[in-house]
Formats: sequence, structure tokens, C-alpha cells
Amino acid sequence: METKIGCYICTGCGIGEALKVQSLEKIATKEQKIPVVKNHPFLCGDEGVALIRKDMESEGVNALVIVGCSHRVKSESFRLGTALMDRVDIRDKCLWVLDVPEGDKTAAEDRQMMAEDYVRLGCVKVKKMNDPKPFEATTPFSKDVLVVGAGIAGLTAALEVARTGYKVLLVEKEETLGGKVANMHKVSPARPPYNKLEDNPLPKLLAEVKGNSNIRIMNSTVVQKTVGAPGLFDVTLKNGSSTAQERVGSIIIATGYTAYDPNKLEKHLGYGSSPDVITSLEFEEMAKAGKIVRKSDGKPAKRVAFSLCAGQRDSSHLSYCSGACCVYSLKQALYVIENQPDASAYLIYQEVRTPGQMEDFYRKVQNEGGIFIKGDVKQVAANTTGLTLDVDDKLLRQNIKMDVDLLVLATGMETTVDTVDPNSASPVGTQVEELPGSVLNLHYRQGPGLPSLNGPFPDSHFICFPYETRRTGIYVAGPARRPMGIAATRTDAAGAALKAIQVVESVARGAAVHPRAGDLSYPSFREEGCTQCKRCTEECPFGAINEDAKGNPLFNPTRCRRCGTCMGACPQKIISFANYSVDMIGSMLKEVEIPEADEEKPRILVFACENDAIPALDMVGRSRTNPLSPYIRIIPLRCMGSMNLVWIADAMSKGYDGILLMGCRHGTDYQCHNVRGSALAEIRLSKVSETLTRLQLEADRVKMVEVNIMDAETLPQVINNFVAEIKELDPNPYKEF
Amino acid sequence: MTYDLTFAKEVYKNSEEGHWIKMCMQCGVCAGSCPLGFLGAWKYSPRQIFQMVRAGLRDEVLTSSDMWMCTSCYNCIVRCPRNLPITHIIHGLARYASVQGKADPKQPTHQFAKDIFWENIVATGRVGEAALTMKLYFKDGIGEGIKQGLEMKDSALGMLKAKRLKPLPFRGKIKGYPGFKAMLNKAFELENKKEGKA
Amino acid sequence: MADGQAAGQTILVVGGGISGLTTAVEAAEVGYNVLLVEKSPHFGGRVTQHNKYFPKLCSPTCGLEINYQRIKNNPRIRLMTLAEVEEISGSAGAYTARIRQSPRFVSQKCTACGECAKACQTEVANPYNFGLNKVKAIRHDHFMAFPSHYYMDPDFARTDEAKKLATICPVGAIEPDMQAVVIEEKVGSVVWATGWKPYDAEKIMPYGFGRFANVTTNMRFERMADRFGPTGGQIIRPSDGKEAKNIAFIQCAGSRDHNYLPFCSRICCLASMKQATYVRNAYPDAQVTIYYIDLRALDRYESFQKMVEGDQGVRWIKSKPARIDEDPKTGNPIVVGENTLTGVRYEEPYDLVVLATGMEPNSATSARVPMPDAHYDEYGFVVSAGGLFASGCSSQPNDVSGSVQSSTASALRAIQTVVHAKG
Amino acid sequence: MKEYSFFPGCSSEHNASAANMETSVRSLCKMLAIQLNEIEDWNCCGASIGYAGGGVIPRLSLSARNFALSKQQQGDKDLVATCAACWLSMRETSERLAHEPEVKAKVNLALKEGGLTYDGGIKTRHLVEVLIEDVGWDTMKAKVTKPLSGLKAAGYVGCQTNRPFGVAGDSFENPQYLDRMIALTGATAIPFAKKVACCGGALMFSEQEKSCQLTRDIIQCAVDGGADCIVTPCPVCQLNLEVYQGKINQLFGTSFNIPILYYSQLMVLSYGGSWTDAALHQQVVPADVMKKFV
Repeated sequence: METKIGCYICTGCGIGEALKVQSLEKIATKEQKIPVVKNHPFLCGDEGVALIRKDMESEGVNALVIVGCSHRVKSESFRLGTALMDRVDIRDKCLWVLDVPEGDKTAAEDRQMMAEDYVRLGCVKVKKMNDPKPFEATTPFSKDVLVVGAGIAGLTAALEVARTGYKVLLVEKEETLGGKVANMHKVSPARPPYNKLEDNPLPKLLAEVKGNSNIRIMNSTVVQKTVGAPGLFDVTLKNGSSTAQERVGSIIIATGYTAYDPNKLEKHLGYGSSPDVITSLEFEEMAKAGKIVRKSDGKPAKRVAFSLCAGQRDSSHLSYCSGACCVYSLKQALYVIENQPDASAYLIYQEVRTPGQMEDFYRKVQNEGGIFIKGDVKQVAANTTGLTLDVDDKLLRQNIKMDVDLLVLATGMETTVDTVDPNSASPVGTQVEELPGSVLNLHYRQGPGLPSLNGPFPDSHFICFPYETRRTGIYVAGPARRPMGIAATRTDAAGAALKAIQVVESVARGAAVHPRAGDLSYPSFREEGCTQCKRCTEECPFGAINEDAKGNPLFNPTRCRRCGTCMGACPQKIISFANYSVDMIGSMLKEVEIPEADEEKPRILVFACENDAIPALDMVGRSRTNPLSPYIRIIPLRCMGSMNLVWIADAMSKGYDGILLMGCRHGTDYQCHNVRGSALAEIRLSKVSETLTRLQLEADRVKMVEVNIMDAETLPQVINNFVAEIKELDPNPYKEF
Repeated sequence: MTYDLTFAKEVYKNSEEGHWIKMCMQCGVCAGSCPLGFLGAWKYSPRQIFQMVRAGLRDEVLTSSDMWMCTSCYNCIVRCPRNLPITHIIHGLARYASVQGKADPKQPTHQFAKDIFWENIVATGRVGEAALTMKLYFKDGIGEGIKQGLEMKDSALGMLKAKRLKPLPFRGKIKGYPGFKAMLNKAFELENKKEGKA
Repeated sequence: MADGQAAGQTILVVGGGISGLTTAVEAAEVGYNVLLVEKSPHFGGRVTQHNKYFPKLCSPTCGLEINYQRIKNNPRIRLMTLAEVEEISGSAGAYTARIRQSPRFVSQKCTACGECAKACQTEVANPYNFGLNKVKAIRHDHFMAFPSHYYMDPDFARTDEAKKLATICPVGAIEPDMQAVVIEEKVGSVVWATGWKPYDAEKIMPYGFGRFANVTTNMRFERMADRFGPTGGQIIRPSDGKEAKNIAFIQCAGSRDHNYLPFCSRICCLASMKQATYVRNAYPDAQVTIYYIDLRALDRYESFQKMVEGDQGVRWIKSKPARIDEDPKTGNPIVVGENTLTGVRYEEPYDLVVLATGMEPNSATSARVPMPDAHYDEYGFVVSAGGLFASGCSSQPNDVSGSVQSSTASALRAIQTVVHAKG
Repeated sequence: MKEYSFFPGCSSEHNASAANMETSVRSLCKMLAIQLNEIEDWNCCGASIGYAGGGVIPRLSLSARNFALSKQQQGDKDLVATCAACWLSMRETSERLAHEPEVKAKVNLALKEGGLTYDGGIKTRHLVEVLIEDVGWDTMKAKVTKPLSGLKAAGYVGCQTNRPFGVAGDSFENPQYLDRMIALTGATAIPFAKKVACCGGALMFSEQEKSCQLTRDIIQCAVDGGADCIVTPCPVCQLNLEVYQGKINQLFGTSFNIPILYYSQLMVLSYGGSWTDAALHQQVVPADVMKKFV
């Protein structure tokens, strides 16, 4: 279908007074050849919107250039059922950021020029847009969910998915289901009153899982390898010698944790030297078996000491805290002392960590007579009457001995997920048929495991979007994701279940998931142009691109998050989206009018990340306090990762005097919505100086800065300083050509 | 020494409000609230005493004079985040130390509160302040008494002049004294049972 | 499976903070219709008053912006501000909710051009900044406010000035006689995400908040640290505006205390560590002291604690201070207590004392669930039952990550209720 | 005329340390139409240090006996005390008897030996509570005929009238009622940081120097605040602050000579009462500053 573009210019909010609207219209009609061009004093109002709708119905207008305010406001008014639309912001980022004193002709002229350029950019952008068609696979999508691991996390996740009406394939490497919780006697309280031990939830859960027709259980089975993408995962499952292939839509990893190896602990804690020094899990098994005894001689253990943080919060072991051990040990202390006046439990702690209502549980254990000692176990000696501990009581400020029957070490949790450090260059996928120790053995170009953030945990934005991994359609639940106790794990499993369902539904619609949820566009490339340089396959933050036999990129659109990093990476400029391409941005920047050198009106191109930098610029407009230079021209990018170096060259040869790139913070505490985008842009940019010297231009003409969404106050200074630096240089000689 | 719960259990059972001690979370509010603490009056703060009870440091606790430093200001009670009736616990421990014969009989507050003040009540049914003062002065013998008396003579004279001190320390018993005494005897009989005193 | 949903399959989400936003977005992106109801004029809730998140020290606005974009692109989400749920009748799968929307006095026409605020003469104490500064009576709370439409306080709306402002609005968006509307909605399930409020520090009498000018609270401090906050990001003494360089943070101010909130509020330790970094970044020569009972930087947050512990300018004293006095000459708060690791009693003067006040669930007081059979624990946190699911800080004290975790779970359970209602 | 059963306590006896409180309270009550019927043959309450000799049951029996007598003689009338320690012991006793059946049983076993029994039911109140709750602020204010204009007083609440029970639900850390009482007489209550600080209480006898340090700080704070006098509801505080001023001056080289008065003395004067009605002749530190108000 022919696209017919309509350009609608709002003259409200002072635009009409400040700008020559006719000349804006002239640019649209004469220069940009837009067939329908109109203005309205209140475009976002009912009447203004009706005007546009009427043209769409009667005039066949199906693509829109809306000239007025920022796309971040009034979006509900301009939800007009076409994806071919650009909101050209001449209010927030032009009128509101420029200082035009009454009667200052030059300033007014500069403002007019900026608005006109933005109209040009908008028109070109829409001309270069195609309506994205949802991705359809050649083979059928699956909406089934694979759950790996049938402990409390996996069983809960499976049941939650099944209850929502989806089919589940539940895979457990052991013969019996239940994982660690199967060996638990009682569990700590998850609901009021928070001072009572609760029965092990596993039996009930197991019965429900086994009774649910949506769930298919495969025990003694491991995932041998995982090929494909969300909606299209082909998973090879290995049961003994036999293997089977299954197609699933998404995957929940619920493989739990491994307890830190107590043999690695310092000798003074006595593990291994006496059978009466045991770990929390070993103690739990005793309690489950109903006989809490000294392993040395089988005598009942009535005096039990618990050493918390054993090998945790300790740089030589686990640097982190496992979060759940305090409450877990409190629970075990109750096994010993509840209603047993002649028994004693000592909890030797660094900090008592009983958050929220668990404080009630702490009080409960004290009320039952549990003794809390802030300090460390310094020495453990075994003797005929049991163990004698040397404890330095930091509150008594004395070293005191302690005779007990058992010492229980609360060792920490380590994730079972094979993760790779995101800051290490993306490893090449090994792509072996079988990879013991790898939960999924992903046949991904970037390797079989999941990238971690910092520390061993497989997540990406763990504050705001804790479930997001960097492998689309694969979610991690429970202590495999982050150390947590049973109650938190069950909640976590339900959350992961939602994400697993959400992704298969989105894929079926051809839509992207977080952060560009709903985006129908996806990358495609022109094979003839490809030099097999592999940059796209290496740089994709989400490992979405594999390679075919020839080394050409093999796109997996349902893995793609639409950040455009591949497009930015490609030196051949052959990767593009229906509505976002190297050509589009290239054409836009070429459309800007570059004044002659002698006019002394430099032009600075600003590439701004639309996630943080653009909102920050809107805030500059809203605050109306510190104005920006009228010489800048802002082009929003999906993500700095999509920045292609060719634009730098194009802009320089076009005659821009400088280029400022505004991306998100990168590094460990990155804020890039696509994790690696801004980091990769910086790396690419480090090579730009060659380009510039080739053009015989100063390297200082191009600069990248980190912009936080709340930097509105400092941003003008950053921009204006750069403009000032550029003014120090001679005008770009290429203006002449 | 070795951690031992025997003493803690003894205190929980026998000392007034002693069972509350197990609920202390060692935050230190009581210590910071105690007026005499800042004057170096005691070695161990209430919090420390509680931790010592739980550790089983029986002699250190019972022979400590710290419990006798309580002015009964009740700051600790109203501020304790765990609702421990700290003032009463400390009073209870002091009393328990006295009953167990561990408290130094010459500890000034111990001596005054028990041998002078309380005995004064028991003797007549009411406190005769003059008698109280005399006894207080002469508790360490005639010489010390006269010295003390002289030191305080101005105030004493002031009180006499203001008619707020009896010229003669002797006062009669309350009318119903026999019944009063009988009541106390019975009360002690019941009390001693609880405190496990021989 | 989400197609052709009847109104009865709508999920009602009560509270538009980080928890409610998360539930709404996650459910809608599966394909379900959501009605998101917020009682204040803007979405974002408590986190919008925060300067930074721990442990990444990044701005809450960043994550909120993503969620706002997801909402703007998703026609399945219906938004209501200034709206409160008055009554919920019926049963799981077939509830009827009566919702009262108070007048905003500024209509959807508002383009946030700001002309009205420019003209407005009346200023009021700014509740968004806990009254630490004044704002125009017609306003939006901050530059990132969503929706960006302005609003007026009811008592101002009645004034003649409000009527005059109505005449100057270029698009005629100001409507001083706007009335409240009450609507009834059929919904399948309800997610309760009404969040928390800072515990009233004046109730903690020994610490003298309200009596002593230089004793403040962690939330007020958070506003103070915000570059767009009442002090423009300057960390200063309320009494005299002098730079506050010697600052004490008192943990468990109100939490873990039978006299106030018996539970642990979970976030305060990390919040104070975070705020310690504000101080140390603002003044390299600043001295921070943190008084605590137990440091509760759970699981992976441990590394954040280690990071702050690495700063020589931060002092840690294991002690719950007994009280705060004020030096009448300097206005310095004097913190009094016992260092439990040394047994030494201290009386230490500071420029400023920040009380790490805890979180009180709104569901304990102002935001009770208007359902006959709603369950609460003894502290007023909501207990999920039937078709009602408690999210984030309505269910337990939570940090942002934990709130998102529980809110995503609630989204699923709300969907399940709807699915089963459909049969 | 409102009638109450009355427990004066040992310090309020004739020729005892709080005789001046007793006299002024009697005058005040007459002026406010309050009749206090003293319990016949009452015994000591045990005060705050009764624990050492008394333990639980003997100590509580002391107040229980007074309750029993009050019940016999006055029926269900509220039992009023003017002394902080007396009020505290009685209040504690009645609460423990009410909430601890075992204690109540034992106490009654003891009472039986004295031919008495107590089954609870008597409300124990501080006179200040009676003034605030039964008489009321307005009536108290209305009675003022000779306002104590220009008098600057430091309202010293102290401990036991304030903690752990507190008067009329006022706050522990910053109670207001005493300042209000001072204000209603026409005097000015100065801001007083040591309002609820401890004077050492009964430890003045056994730990004199330490207690004197506490009282020194309290008096110093009042003097620094420009107070003409310190006003208190508590006989122990009054005694410790007044009688030991000489000792304090001698210990710390101060030269304090500030009158320590009872709220009742101020009120009586402001109601037009005489010097002796207010028992101002019974001060150890002469209250000359009050002369201009008679």
C-alpha cells in the first residue's frame, strides 16, 4: 500500500507566536513534498485529533508527522492506529530550551532555523519508515514452558504456569522430585502468626503438580542442549542413554543452589575434624529423621550451637550474605529448644538478619530460651563430653568456652547456573553436543551459559526488572537467581512463571518484550553485503544472533530486544529494521541546513539516547531555567548501541562542526536499558579518530558523554561547553563542498 | 569460664521479672538512659548484666554493686524496645543478690534500703525520717556518725527550723501494728518460698 | 487466550507506585486488561521521592520511565489518578468495585505548558517535599510527573484566583467547579499495592523530632539530596542553613520497637548507607556516623555495605541511642547512648541527625481494603486471599527489587483468577 | 464538694520533710472544694527502694493493706496520693493485683493474717490527675485572683510522677501539664531541658555525691534559664534539690540559693492564699522571691 504522509503542525503552547508557521509548512510541502500539510491551534485537543482522523479516513493519509511537543506527552491523544509516525518536538526541545529575549532578531532567527530543521528531520524519518510486519516463523511457535529443576522453585513455577492454562514440561535430574526441601523437617513462617513453624509444603505441592494434567514430569533427566529462540526452543533432553527433542516456547531455570563446600572452611571451625560439627543441611536431615543426636556417639544432642555466616560475607569464601540462613538457623534452634526446658541453643552471629515480620520469629526463639551471641567461633575441640568451643563474645568482651553436643555451620548458597562475566568479551559458543555443568548448554554464538551482572548471579537489571536475564525467554527463579529462602522462592517462581507466559504470548504476536515491549520491528540484513566480520553476532547484548555455516549472521528475531546494536556494529551498513535504519538516520542528518562558514553559526549534531538523554532534555525544557545553544540539532537513537560510525563520517563530510553523543552510564553499575549499548558505542568511538584524521579533522570534534535521566540541571552546561569548545576550532572545512 | 544456662534459668524462675531477661536484644538503650551510668557509677550496664546472666556469670552478677545504683527513674522501662520492665528486673536482681547473701552488706544502697529503710518500716509501720537520718549517719559507728551529722548539720538545722524534721527520732508504731506485722511475716514466708531461700 | 475479554476479566490494581505499575504492565503485556487506580495526582508513588536507589546509586526515574513508556504503548491499561476504591463487593472472578475519583480541577486538555503556575500567586507548603518548601497552588509535583497534567488543591480551587487562572489557560483546561465522579467497575481480581508511609517520627519522643530543628528523617533527607529538591541538593542544617558535615544516622528509629513498629522495615540500613554516600560525595571532609543494632544488608547487598565500610569517613557504632538532647547554644543535636561493643557511654554532638524511620503500611491506616473479608497481619499488612493479592509493601516491608518480584507474582495470580472465572 | 480517700505518705506527716507540701495541698483542696479523707492508720507504701528488704509479696502487701483500709473506711472512693513514690507504688500494686492472679492470691493470704482482705476495685490517682481530670483547667484558671505575674519558674516534673505511668496520658520525654499549671497561676514556665531528668531519688542517702552531681546539673540548667524558682510536684525531688543545695555548693563551688516550690504553693498564692496557707514559711531555702505576691 502506498504511504501517504500528512504533516500536522500544532501552533498551541506559544508555537504560533514564536515561530513562522507558514515557513514550517512550506518546508513540509515544497521542500519535503508532503502531500497533506495542516496546522491547528490545539492539535492534541479533540478537534485537532479529529482533523487528523478525518484526513486518515477520507484523504487516505496513513503516515504522520506530528509537529508540536515531545512524544513523551499527549501519547494518548496521538494513538491513531498507525506505526508510521514521528512526533517532531519543537516545543519542549526547541521553544522551551532556547533563550530568545524580546526583540532579539538573531535569536529568533536561530530558533526558527532549529524548528525548520526538526521539521525536515521528521519528514525524512517518516519517509524512510516502513510498517513493521510481525515476525512469523517457518515452523510453529510453541507456548509450552520448560521448567528445569523440580525443587520447591521448579515445582511452584510449574504449577503456577499450569494453573494459568499453559502446558509445562518439568525436568528433574534426580529420580525423585523435591530437591533440598524434600529433606526439610519444618519451614519458617511465611504467613501470620510469624512465630510458628509451618509444615513442609512439599507433599501438598507435589500432589498438586502430579495431579495437574498440564504438567508433564520427566525425572532422571537433564537438558543436553538448547537450540533456537523464544517460541521456537528445541531442547534435547537426556534420560540415561536415551535422548528426546522437545519444542518449548520459554524456559524457567529453577535448579536451585549448591551449599558452599564446608571442607573449604577454615580448620578452626572443626568441620571434618569432629563428626559433631555439621552443616545446616545435615542438621535438617537429622531433625527430619526425628533424632537430633551427636554423630560421634549417637547420644541425644541437647546443647547445640549454630555458627552463622560460616564462609559467608567473607572475601576468602562467599563475599555475599545468603540472606536466608539467619531465619533458617532460628528455625533449627526451635527444633532443639521448643518445649524442651533442659535443652539449649546458642546462635553465634555477626548480625541477626531477620527482616520484616521475621523479627517476630527472632523474638519467638528468644522467648523459647535461645541465646544469641555476637561473636565468632575461634576454636573447636572435641572431647568425651562433646565439643568445647572458644567463642569471643563481642558484647561481653570476653573469650568464653562453650560445651555443646553439636556445632551447626550455616554455610551459604551458590547458584547452579553457569554464568559468564558480562565484562569479558563475549566468548565464542562452544556448541558441543553435551556440556556437563551447563544448565541449558545454549547453542548460542555467545556461549552456552547466561551472562551475569556482577557476582555470579544471572540477571541484568536486578533492581527494577529482577527477572530480566540477557537471554530472552529464559528466566531464573529462586536461589539459582539470587540467594533466598523458601517463602521468597515461591513468590519468585510465580513471578518467573508470569514472565515465561508473557514471552510466549508476545512472540506469538511478533512483539518484543522488555524494554521495547510491543515493538513489532526486527532486524534483517542484505546477505550479499556481508563480509562475515561477525561484529553483530559478538556485540548483540542479548546473544540473539548466531552464525550460519558461511559465517553469516543468523538472526533469531524472537530473541531480539530491538535495541539496534547489531545495526550500529555493522561496518557494511546492511542491517536494518523496517522503521529504523542506518540509511534513515544518515538521510536525516544530511537534511539539516548547514549555514555557510562565514555566517558563524556552527552546527553541532547531538545523538541522544531516547531512554535517558531524551527525557533529561525534556526536563531541561520543563525547567526553563538554563537554556541550550541554538546551534545543536538533536537526533534521538533507540540506544547508543545502534550508533553506526558511518553517521560520524557522513556528518563530518556534511559540514557539522561537532558531534556530541549522549548515552547512558556504563560499567558495573550501568544504566543502559540494553546493558551493553552505551559501552559498545564508546568502544566504537575510540576508533573514530582514524576516520577524522583521514578527513583531516580534529578528534575533539566528536565527544561522547554519559547522561543520567536526572541530569537536566547539569546537561545544559555539558552541551553548551561542548559548543564553546567547537567554536574555538575553525569551522568544519567541508562546509564549502 | 564456660557458658552455662543454669544461672539464667535460676534467675528466670526466682528473681522478680527475671524471665524477661531472655528477651533482651542488647541494643543498649537502657545503658544510655540510666542517669548514674554517665557518672561512672557502675561497671556493667543493665544490658551487660542481662548478657552476663545469660552467659551464666553468677558471681560476677550477684556480687556486682551495679544493681544497687538504680535511682528508679524508669527511663529504661519506657524506652526499652522489647518492653522489658528493666527497673523491676534490676531491683529484682539486687534483691536476689541480697537474699542469696552475695550482695555486700556494706554496699551503701543495700545497707540503707534493706537494714535502715525497710527495717524502719517493719519496726513501726511507717518511716520516721528522723530515725532514718540518725541511723544513716551512725551506720558506720559513732565517730563516722558525728562527722556525717556535722557535715549535714546545716541542712538538718534548716529542716528543723522549717519544722520538716522531728527534733526527736523516736516515733510510735501504727495502731494496727500487730496485724501489720503478722501480714509481713506471712508475706515473707510466701516470698522466701519463691526465692528458694532456706 | 487473552482475546475477547469481558469487563469482568479486568484486573483492578490499587496503587500506582512501583508495585502497582509493575503488576499493571506485566499483566497487560501478557494480554490482560488492567484498571490501574492511584489516589494521588501522579503515578510513581513513594519511589518518586527518592533521589537514588541502592546499591547502584541510580535514579528511580530511569526504571519508572521504562514502565511509563510500556504503559503509553499499551492500550490494555486504563489509568485513573486521584481515585480511591471505596467498596469491593462480590467474590473472586466477579467483583464489583466502587471507585471515587476526586476532581483534579485541570482536565485532560492540559498541555503542561505551565502558564497557569507562572500566573498563580498563591503558594502552599509542598507535601511532595514533606513541607520543606513552598509550591504554587496549581502545579505538578516534579518535572518527570506522569501524567504531566497539572492539578489544584481543593481548597484553592474554590478561590477567586483559581477562577481567574481558568480564564488564562490557553486551552481552557482549568475547571474550578470540576466534581468528583463515582464509578462502578466489574473486575475479576484485585491487586492491592497501596505501599507505605514513613513512620511518624514525632511519635519517637526520645529523639526529639519536631522539637529539635536539626533532627530530620531519612525521607526528608532524600528530598534534600535531590538536585530538584527543596534545598537544590544542598545538604544543610534546617536551623541555620549551614552545611551539615558531621551527620549521624540512627537506625531502627521506630522499627524493631514495641513502642512503635515491632517489625523490621528492611530497607533502612541500606538507605542510610546510601545516604552516607550522598554526604561523603557532597563534602569530602564530612564525617558520617551510623548507629545501628544489626546491619541488615541482606544477600547481594552485602557488597554495598562492604563498599561503604571501605570509606574512612563513615563510622559505625553498634548502639540504639537512648535519646537526643539539643545544645541550646549551637542547636547541635547531642546523641546519647552506650556503644555496646565497648561498653562506653557517649554524648556526641552533630550538625544534623537523620532518623532512619521505618515503613508503616498504608493498609494499616488510610488504605484499608474495602472488602468485608479482607485479612491483615497484626501490623496491618494485607494477607492475600480469594481474588485479592497483596503486592510489594502492602504485603511486607520490601525494597524495590522485592516489590517488583512480588508484584510480578501478583500479576500472575490475578491472571489465574480471571482465567478460572472464565472457565 | 468532691470527696476522695487520701494517702498522705510518710514524708507528709507532721514535722516531716514534705510538711510544706501537705499544708499547701490541704489549702489548695479547700479552695477547689476537694475533700481529702485520710485513711486511718495507713502504713508506709514501701517507696521506690522497698524492693531491697521487701521483695515482691511483702512490698505489694504494704499498699494492699492501705487499699483494704481505704475500702473499709471510704468504700469505692478513688484513693489519692500527693507523693510521687507513694502514687507509683500504689499504682504498681493495683496493676499487678489486677493482672497477676497468683500475686493477688498470695497478697491476700498475707492480708488475712492482719484480718484484712482486698479484692481490687480501688482506683489509685495522683492529686495532679484529680486536678486536671476532675476539676479541670478552666476552673483552676478561674480561681486565680493574684496572678504571679513576672515570676519565672522552671517546671521540674522529675521521674516518678512521669514514668512509667505518667500523668493524664502526657508524654514521658516532654510532659506539658506542669508548665500549664505554672502558666495558669500567671507565672512564666521557662524552657527547661532538665524537666524530666533524675535527681537521684532515694540514692541521695546512699550515693550522695553522685546524686548531688545530678541535682547540680538540674539546678544549673534552671539558673541558666533565668528561673526565679524551681517548681515540682514531687517531695523527693523537692527535698533533694532544696536541702542539699548547701552540700552542692560545698562540693562544686557553686552558690545556688534558689527556692524549690511545689505547684500547690504557687496555686495557693495565686488563689489569694496567705504565706502560711502556702506553707512558704517552711522552706529551707527562703522563698523571698514570692513575698511580692502576698
